[in-house]
Parts: sequence; C-alpha cells; structure tokens
Amino acid sequence: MSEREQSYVEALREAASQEMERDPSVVCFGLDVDDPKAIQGTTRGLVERFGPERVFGTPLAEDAMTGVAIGMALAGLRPIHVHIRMDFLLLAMNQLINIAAKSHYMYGGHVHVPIVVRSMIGKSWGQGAQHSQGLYAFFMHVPGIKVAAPTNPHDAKGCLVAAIRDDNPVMLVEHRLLYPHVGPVPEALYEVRPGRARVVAPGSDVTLVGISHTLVECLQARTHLAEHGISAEVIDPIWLSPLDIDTIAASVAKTGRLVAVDNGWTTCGASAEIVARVVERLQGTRELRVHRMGFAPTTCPPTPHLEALYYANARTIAAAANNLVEGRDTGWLPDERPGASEITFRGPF
Amino acid sequence: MSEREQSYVEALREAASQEMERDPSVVCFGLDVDDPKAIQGTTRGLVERFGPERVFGTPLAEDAMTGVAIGMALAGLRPIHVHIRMDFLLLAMNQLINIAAKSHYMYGGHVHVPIVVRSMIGKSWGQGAQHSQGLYAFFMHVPGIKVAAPTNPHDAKGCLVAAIRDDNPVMLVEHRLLYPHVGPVPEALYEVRPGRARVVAPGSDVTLVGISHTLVECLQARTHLAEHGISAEVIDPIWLSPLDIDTIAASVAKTGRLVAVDNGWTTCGASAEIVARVVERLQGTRELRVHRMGFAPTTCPPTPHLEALYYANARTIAAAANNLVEGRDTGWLPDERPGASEITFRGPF
Amino acid sequence: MADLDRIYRLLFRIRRVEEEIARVYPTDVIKSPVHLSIGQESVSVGLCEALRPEDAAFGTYRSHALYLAKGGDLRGMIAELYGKATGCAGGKGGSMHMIDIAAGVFGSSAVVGTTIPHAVGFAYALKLRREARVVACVFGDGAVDEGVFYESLNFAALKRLPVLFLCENNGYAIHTHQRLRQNVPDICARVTALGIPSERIEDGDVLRIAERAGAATDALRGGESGPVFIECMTYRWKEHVGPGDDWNLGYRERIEAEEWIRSDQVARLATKIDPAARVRIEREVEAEIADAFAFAERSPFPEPEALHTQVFRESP
Amino acid sequence: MADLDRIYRLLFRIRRVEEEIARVYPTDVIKSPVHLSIGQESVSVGLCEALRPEDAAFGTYRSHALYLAKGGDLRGMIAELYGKATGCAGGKGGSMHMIDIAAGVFGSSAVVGTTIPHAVGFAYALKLRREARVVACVFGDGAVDEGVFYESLNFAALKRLPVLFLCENNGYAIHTHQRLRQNVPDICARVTALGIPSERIEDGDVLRIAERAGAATDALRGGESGPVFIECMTYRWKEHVGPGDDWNLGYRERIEAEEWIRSDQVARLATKIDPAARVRIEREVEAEIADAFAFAERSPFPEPEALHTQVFRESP
Ligand SMILES: Cc1ncc(C[n+]2csc(CCOP(=O)(O)OP(=O)(O)O)c2C)c(N)n1
Ligand SMILES: Cc1ncc(C[n+]2csc(CCOP(=O)(O)OP(=O)(O)O)c2C)c(N)n1
Ligand SMILES: [Mg+2]
Ligand SMILES: [Mg+2]
Repeated sequence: MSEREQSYVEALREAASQEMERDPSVVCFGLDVDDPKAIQGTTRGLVERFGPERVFGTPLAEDAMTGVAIGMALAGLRPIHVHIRMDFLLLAMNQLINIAAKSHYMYGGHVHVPIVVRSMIGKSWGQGAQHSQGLYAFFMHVPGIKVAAPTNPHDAKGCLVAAIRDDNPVMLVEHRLLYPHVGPVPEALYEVRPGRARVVAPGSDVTLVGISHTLVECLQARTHLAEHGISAEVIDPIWLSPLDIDTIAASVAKTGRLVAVDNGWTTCGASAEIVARVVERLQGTRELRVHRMGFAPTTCPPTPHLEALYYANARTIAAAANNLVEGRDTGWLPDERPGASEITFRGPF
Repeated sequence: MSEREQSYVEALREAASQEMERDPSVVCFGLDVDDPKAIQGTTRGLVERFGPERVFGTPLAEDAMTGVAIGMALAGLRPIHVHIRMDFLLLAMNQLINIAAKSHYMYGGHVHVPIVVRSMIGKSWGQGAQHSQGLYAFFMHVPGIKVAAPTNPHDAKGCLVAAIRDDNPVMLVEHRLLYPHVGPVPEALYEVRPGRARVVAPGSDVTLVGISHTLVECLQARTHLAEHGISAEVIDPIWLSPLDIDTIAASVAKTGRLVAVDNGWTTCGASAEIVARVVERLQGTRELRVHRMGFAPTTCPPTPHLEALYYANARTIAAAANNLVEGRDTGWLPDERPGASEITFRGPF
Repeated sequence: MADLDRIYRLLFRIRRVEEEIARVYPTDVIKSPVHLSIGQESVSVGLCEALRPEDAAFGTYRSHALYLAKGGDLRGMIAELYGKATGCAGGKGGSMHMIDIAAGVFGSSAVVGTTIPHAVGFAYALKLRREARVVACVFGDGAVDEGVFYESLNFAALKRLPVLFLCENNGYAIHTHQRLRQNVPDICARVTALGIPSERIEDGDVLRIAERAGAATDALRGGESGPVFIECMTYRWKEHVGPGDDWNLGYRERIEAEEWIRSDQVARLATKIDPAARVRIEREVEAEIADAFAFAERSPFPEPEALHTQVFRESP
Repeated sequence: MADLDRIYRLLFRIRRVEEEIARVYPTDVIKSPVHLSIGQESVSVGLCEALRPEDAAFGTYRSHALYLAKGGDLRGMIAELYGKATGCAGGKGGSMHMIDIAAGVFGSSAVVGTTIPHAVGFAYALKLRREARVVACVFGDGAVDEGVFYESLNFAALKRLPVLFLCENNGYAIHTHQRLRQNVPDICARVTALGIPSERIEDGDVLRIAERAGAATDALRGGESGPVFIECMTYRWKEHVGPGDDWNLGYRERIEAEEWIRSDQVARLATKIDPAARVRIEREVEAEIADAFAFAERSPFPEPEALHTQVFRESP
C-alpha cells in the first residue's frame, strides 16, 4: 500500500531520518535545525534520534559552514546543510561554486564532495526582496553541481534520498508554499534519480513546463484551458541539473508549443535554458512557438497587490498558453475561481 | 583627430583618471589597485594623482569591501571597486545581489547605489578552475544591476565612463586577453551608453554574436567563413544588461541564422538568453536556426591541450556557423593559420 | 544633562507603537513579518540621545525602535507595515526595510550583518569630506557570528572611521543562545583584539547608554580617534518574529526575563518625571499613534504600475 | 629527538625542487602560475615533523613545500606543473591545486582562505568517528583578513576540534604589507579572543617549529583540548608569483630579507649534520629531482576525452 499520505514537510523529515538510520556517515546541520521550529518541522526529532553530534544548529556563518560541509565530505561524511531561505546562499557562493562544484575535476578525480544543500524559497506574507528569491539558475549555470526542485511529497522524499546518496554536490530547492501539500509517500526508501522529468498531465495543444511551485499553477492553468477547449500537457522537470530535455522536447515535438514557467527570473534563467534547448533540438523539424514566464523583472515587493502581479499564476499562465495556441493576443483571461487560489499561509513567518 | 590609439589598459586608466578629475565623488579601491603592478596597469598613477584617500588598496575582504562601496554610494560617493579576477566576486554575491541590486527598489526609491565593480576574466597560462570564470550571467539574471563587457579600447573607456556616471550598480566585465589590444580612443570624455549593441562587421548568411573576448574569435571566424563563401554578420552586444535585443534580432531577421558565442557556460548563460529572446521575438516571421557556443560544460583545465578544447575559437565558430548555413554537419573545419591565433601572454600571471 | 521628559516620550512611544502593532496583527492588516523591539527600547533611545539629526544610523530587520528613536516618521512606518503607497518605502520594503533619509535612518536589512559594512563605507565618505557627522551601526549578537563583522571592523579601525558600533545583545539569534554559537561570549574581547576600544553595558539603563554613547560620539566628532564599540545587554520580551509570547517553545526560561521586566526602562523613566508631564506625554503619544494607524488604514495601496518602477534609477 | 638528517633532506629537497622549477620556468615547459616557497621551507617541514602520514593537511596555492614535507609524490607534482596526465591531479589542477590523498595532502586552493573551513569540517568528521588523527591547516597572513577565518576558528573552538591552525606569516599579501591590511598586526591576540590558545614563532627555526607543533598535535590527539593556533613568521625570497626576484618593484626593501637569508634554515641544518651524510643526501635528492623532471618531460598530455571526465563522479 504505497498510498500512505504525507505532507511535503513529513516526507523531507522521513527521508533524512531513514537515510541517517541507514548510513551513519550522514549528518544534518544548519542554522536552527535543532530549534523548536525545526525548519518548519522538516528536521523535527532528528537531534533526539541521532544526537547532537550528527544533528546540530550552527553559528550564523554561511560561508564557513558550507566549507565545513565540504571538509566533512572530504573526510567521508555525507552532510546535509540546511538554509531557511535560498537568499542566504549568496553568502556561500564561493564555497559552493569555486570549491564544491570543482573539486572532483580540479583534483583529478582524487576527491569528491557528496554534500546536500537544502534551501527554502519564500513566497507571500510580505517575504519581500531578500526572502523570496529562487536562485537555482546560478547552480544550473555551473558544471559540477546538481539541482533538484521537487514539487510534491513523493518527489521531496525521493529527491532528498537520491541527493544524499549522490557522490556530488546537490542543491535541493524547496518552496515554502509546497510544505503543507499532502500526497502519497511510500514508507520504504526509494530514489527519484537525477535527470528524469515527469509528464504530470497529458495534453496535445501546448506543453506547460512548471518549475518548483509554479507546477501547481500550471496544473490549475490546465484546468482553465480545458474549460476553454485547449488541451495542455504539463511537465515537471523535477531535476533542473541534469535536465531531462528529452521528455520536454518529446512533448513539444507533439504540441509544437511550449510555455516554460519558472519560480525565478527569466533572464538567463531556467526558462531561458529550456526554451533554448528545445529550439536547438527541434528547429527544422516542425513549427514551434515558445514563451517564458517567471518573476517580473523587478525586486520582489512585499505589499500584497504588487506581489500578486510579481508572480506568474494559473490565470496568467492559461492566458499566455491560449495566446500561443491562437497565435495572437486574444485578451482572454480565465475568471478567478474560489478555492482554486493557492493555499497560502498567515504569518508571522 | 579621434584616431589617437591606446591599449585597452590605457583606455581603462584614462577613463578612471579623467572621471576622477571631473568628479571629486569618484573613488577607486580594491586589492592591489595601488601596488606596483596596479592591476596590469589599469590603475597606474591614480594614487599619485588623486591621493591615498581616493585611491587605496584594501584588506582581503571582498564581502565587506563590497558593502563598504555600497555605504560610500549611500553617502554620495561613486566608488569603483576593482577585482583582479571575476571568480572572487563569488565572495561578494550577498552584497551585490541582496543589497546593491535591490536597494533602490526596496527602499522605495529613497536611495540609489552608484557603484562600479570592475573584474577581470582570466584565460590561458594555466589560469585553471578558479581564475578563468566569466560569471556575468548571474548579474544578468538579477534585476537592478547593469552589466557591460566591452571588447575594444574605445568601448572600454566609454563603458567605464558610462558606468561611473550611472546611478545604478554596474558590473564592468574585462577580459585579460583584451588588455594588450590597441585601438582608437578619443581623448575627450565620452560615454558608451547602456543598451546599445554594435554591428561590427556586416554579413547576410549568418549572425555571429560574440560576447567579451569571443568577439575577437567571431571576427576571425568571419574571415574563415568568407574564404569559404559564407557571409557572416558580427555583432558586439557591448552591454549585456540591459541587452540590445533589437539590433541582434534585426540581424537575425535578415540572416535567419544565429550563433551566440559566449565567454562563459551556455546553460542559463548569456547565449541562452540571446537565443531565447531572438526566438520569442522572431518566431513565426521566418525560418530560424540558432546555435549556442561557450565554455565546455566542465571546469576549466589548466593543461594547455585541454584548455584549447575548453573554449570556442575562430575555427570551431566558423565550423558551427557553416553547419548552420548548410543545415547539416558538414565536417568542414578551417585550417589553422599562422598569425590568426590569439595574442596570448606568457606567465607568470 | 539628559532631558528625561524627551527620553520617556521616546521610550513610551516605541513601546506603545509595538504594542499596537501586536494588537492589530491578528487582524491581518499587516501582511508581513514583524520583529518587535519590546523590551529593547532603551538601547536605541539611549544611542539616539547621542546622535544628531544629520548623523546616520544603520540597523537590522528589528529596527522599529531605532527608526523611531532616530526620528523616523511614524505615519510612514505604519503605512509601510500595511503595504501602502504612503509607506516610508512606498510599500516596497516592509517591516524589515525601514528607511527615512530625512531623519538619517538608512536602510535596515533582512540579511543579518549586511548593513555593518554600509555604515563603515558611509563613515569613509564622511571622513573623506571632512564632515563632523558620525555613523551609528546597530546589529545583534547574531551578526557577530558572521565574517563580515570582522572584515568591516578591521577596515573601520584601519582607516580610523567615525563609526559607533553598537551590538544589541539580547542573548539569542532566533531561538539559539549566544553560548551555543560563540565559543567565547565576550564580544568586547574580540573587538579589542581588532584595535577598537570597547565596553559592555550590562543593565540596559537608558541613561547610562546615553552617557556612554555620548562620550563615544564626542570622541568620534573629534575626527582622528577611530571607531568605538559598545555592547548593550538587553532582552527580547516577545517571540523572535510576530506579536506573541514564546515561553511555550522552551528554548528559554521565563525567569530569565524577570530581571529585565523588573528593570524595564519605560516603567523606570515613568517614575522619574513629573506626573503631570507624564499624563500629557502619554496622551499626546496615544493620539499620534491613533493618527498613524488611521493614516495607514485610509492610505491607498500602490498602483499596479509601481511594480515596475524603481528597478533602476534613471539618471537625471 | 629530532632526526636532523631527515629534516635536512626535506629542507634541501624543497629548496632544490623550487630552484629547479625556477630554472626551467623561462623555457615555458610549465605553462601555469607558480607560487614558490623558497625561504619558507622551514614552516612546512617543522609542521610536518609533528604530523603522521594518516594526518590530513590543507594548504594554499603556495603549497609546494607543504606538499613535499607531508610526503606528496614528487613525480606527480612536477608532472602536474607540466600539465601532464601523470600529474597529481591529472593535469586538471596545476600548481595551485596540489593534492596527494595517500600522503594526507588535501586540496590546496587558489582562492585565499577557502581551505580553512575544509580543515575544520575534516576535523569534525575525525572527532565524530573518534579517530586520533589531527588536521593541519596552513594559510598565509592574507587569509586572516577574510571573514571566513573568524567564522571557521569560532566553529572549531566551539566544537573543540582537533585542528592545528598554522599561519605562515611572510608579511605580505602579494605586494601589500600586513600593516596596511590589519589595524593590529597581532594575529595571535585575535585568535586568543576566540578562545583558541595561540603562540608566535618569530625566527623560522625549524627545530622550534617542530617542537611547538609537536606539543600542539600531542594535545590534539588527546581529544578534548580543542584547536591550537601557531603563527610562524617567515619570508618569501622570490616574487609573489613566478620564478624571479622582485626587489626592483620597490614595495619591500632588500635589507628586510637579509636577516632571513642569514638565518636560512637550509644552510643552518646543513652545518648541523655529518658532512658525509650531507653529501649522500644531496646526491640522492638531486637524482630524485632529475628523475621527476625527466618523468614529467616524457609523460603524455591528457587525452582530449579527459576534458569531459570527472565533472561528476558516477556513483559506483
Ligand atoms: C545571513 C543570514 N542568515 C540567517 C538569517 C536568518 N535569521 C533571521 S534573524 C536571525 C537571528 C539574528 O539574531 P541577532 O543578530 O542576535 O538579532 P535579533 O533577532 O536577536 O535582534 C537569523 C539567524 C538571516 N536573516 N540572515
Ligand atoms: C579571495 C581572494 N582574494 C584575492 C585573491 C588574489 N590573491 C592571490 S594571492 C593573494 C595574497 C595572499 O597573501 P597570503 O595569504 O599572505 O599568502 P602568501 O602569498 O603571502 O603566501 C591575493 C590577494 C585570491 N586569490 N583570493
Ligand atoms: Mg540577538
Ligand atoms: Mg603572506
């Protein structure tokens, strides 16, 4: 009965717990992992179970603690380094990119760096400029580091397990608004391996690729589009690096139309990469139409009305997909529907 | 007589010197700007001329010194912060992206941050993993920061002047191998303003966009292609953010073929952005063929033979452009030609 | 000679503003995180007694007290929390990015430690221009964990810059006690080793803080002395973020708070001033607060166009 | 009781390897930057007298001495400088990324300060596994400018980790003297304030360094003592990067070097050992060096395929 249900939070916690049980070289640390809030519960109980040597909070020192994770990995441990916001990784870029991503190569294969970096993307409740960024494009840009952005509890567990077992640095990108989502999660350990995307919902007119939390919006957009007589295929890349372009390209080869929706900025972002690769792959084989959506090209405003305009949502995605299908700006925008609006959270944080 | 000739190094030095002369709020600092090597000569003489308060070397503290530059800017100065390698900016990402790029917006327009960050990309002579990166895609990705990558002495001076006068953070991307290049540089102050690309050489069969040092390779590739009967138009974006897509798209609208060549990795890189924007702009108007080239998807190896394979060069660019025109892999590769090989430098650094 | 009426007004005003924020918070009119200063008012008030309007102050995401003590506009602050166009950052900053240039309140940031080098750079500019202004740089004990703290103080000392570094040590970074983050809790010793004179004020006494901060800024205005460091022990009464208490979380003992509640500077100063003056001050402050919340309530949200403005500053 | 023959062999060997690199450099067989250790040999040699093969060492881009003193393979080192497939990093590292896991030489990095937290993390793993091994972390005076130095030492002290931090203070970061970068040049005071016992060795005496490092590692193997810090004053004879002298640059005075040249540990130890032994050692070392350069010369460059290997490690 793999129909056991868990929240995204529970799935992350179980993955870490089971892997730490299985492999004594796995350790978990980061600011506040052992505090009463336990990173929204994703690390709850780990310190009681595995002790303060394998699970510990740290000083505020993102740069050094990332280097510490690398040093642990060089000594044979498999650290999981947790950050409450992805924005704070900007303090760790030197260790992540100049060292972690390069060590296996620049030391001629003599070392490897199996670290997992978990970080959360914030949204809503006035997260604002510095608590809302989805910066994974940086890690897609640089060779030597893998990136996963699971969008449901099943994949959250499977990607974290795969990340822990991977011998390379892996960034696990989590989205705050996905944490309460509930879905089937097998209890037995399993991996959602790098480099395989999933067709989440079939369709024939247009391909919607939804990254991280935007997958939820894409699925709602698909409903809007269906009611409008348009059949959308929705794809979850799951892993952004390595990226499964085959599955995406196969879908676009069928639909001829691609809307790449990102939970980050579009310029030099994941959506640019998906569009560019699909075009390079399919050009000359058939007519193509592509479109990117993501954060507005601005800093994230905390005030609700502007914040709502900052993100792509089910209705704007549906509208864009419809325009792509129609080949013109039709002006069509689905109505707000009660209930369809995203599960959000009330503060304080 | 605007035909006065200067090297890229001299042009950078003159721009800083003339602007510091004109505007007492301009200061210049960074590791080793005042030492005997003076950042390959680009800051030579500035401390003698403007004194140690306006021109000074710093401790090794990229993070704090970037914050110091921001604080200076908040107080009305116009700092130029110099880094001997772009790789070291990874220590400054938090201040650059969480603060500099966002301050004007997140403080509701009440402050602005006119800082210029100069950094150099290394190549050849075993620069290796950590002295060779062209990471400007990171700054293109994030709204609120501008990026220039001048490829000749004229633009080096004009972009630095424009950057100093700009009220926003500007990254000036310099390439070590361009430093010895000599070309016409007007003595009188002038700006090469953001957002305007230049068609460097006309052509009708294929558009080559060359970023930073790869522009030099694209121009040589054009010669190879001409001998092969193919007419290539070469475009220098000059500014990567804001990016002048109009000029590039106008060329591709004519040629129908685009090779975007970058001095960085292609994934989520500048070449991905250029390809995606051109396709979004021109799709449906005519047949298009696009191709990206850049660093190999690896860490940069110092050993010469592998390093040669790591970079796109005139011959591989010509071959790729030819294949795009022919619509198939022809296997054609121009012969090495003595002299055409890039001016390089012998160590030690 | 300290003006106790003014000091009481500042303390009482901050306390009541924070209490009012906490009171309305459950109604969701404020849709963003708030890090309240209740219990820590005396640090900012004491500090700002030593600052002049033209001096600059840099703070953290917990800067309501600093903003108000330095003279930041109350209406603009509350409107900012409400996300209104009339907010001090036009609704684009939120509680963590309080700013009022006219009052010398420069940005406060949500990323710990980030404003420390800004204060240093600002001071560099002042010194370069031979201005007698000083810069106050306020941060928590958590910022002392970060490397940027050492890099910034080393540079400030190297260049003898007019910065008063003030560490607001409330013992915790979120729920983690200082002793679990810093092997040696003596922050002053770390700073002294960088060549910066430092002192600790243990009891949150607003008058002592004002006196010591005054001595520091007097020296700084002299010019050549170089930076000064003051550590003010204090205590956060409310949860790290949000309007509630958090004694239930179990990361700290309530009795820890009691000595601080006993020595509460708001209550203490209330007894030091003339009762009639107190009544007048409190009435005026309550009216001002009521006005500010009403202003925020009736102010408009930003227009949709505002999303795309101010990404870049158009050079005049 | 120190084995002077072995110490002399190590000192002489490093000196001669570096001299040989400098000699061939103008012929361009080495197509990458080299940061030579000439004049600084006694620091690494003294340190490694206190280390066991199973101990780990982390260094900087100036690590030829550390690599050799710790037992790194000479052939692999020279082949790496030549960019050959037989290099210690297969030609993919270069002079700045010396590595020899078998000898306990972990990566050295071109980015200043970056390996300090690696040493700390490595030590964390050793302590977690209750191993008696220790970690040596070598860095220059420039690394002390960087925030990561403080963050790393604070964490190492907090967790009482078995790390010997060794600052190789040659007075300069490239051409900038320590006093122009650090307001207070007393690095030991900064470290003491973090709760780490520290001491300075002024004269580069290889025997004293060995003795003090030995005392430190003995304590560390005990387990609970926590990290130790030693600052070794030394002097770089050659230019920052490259094979030449740089007295012409004018950033330092030649006379500064003279006391160091007078107290040169290679020459000093040469007089302390039996002349016959010295002749034998030098003959053996010269032969070994000749062999290593010949090996590098005749070794092949990496195959083109090597460009794309080792980006990721394929899990077995
Ligand atoms: C660089 C960084 N790391 C982590 C966080 C998450 N965080 C928010 S507040 C906080 C605690 C800071 O404590 P302190 O500096 O003492 O300030 P206080 O909240 O006590 O006033 C942390 C760790 C952050 N905002 N920035
Ligand atoms: C983070 C960083 N900033 C700047 C540089 C440029 N750089 C290379 S070596 C060096 C000097 C380092 O001095 P020190 O640590 O004393 O080592 P030494 O060369 O004296 O052995 C600098 C600044 C760098 N490599 N890394
Ligand atoms: Mg605190
Ligand atoms: Mg040095």
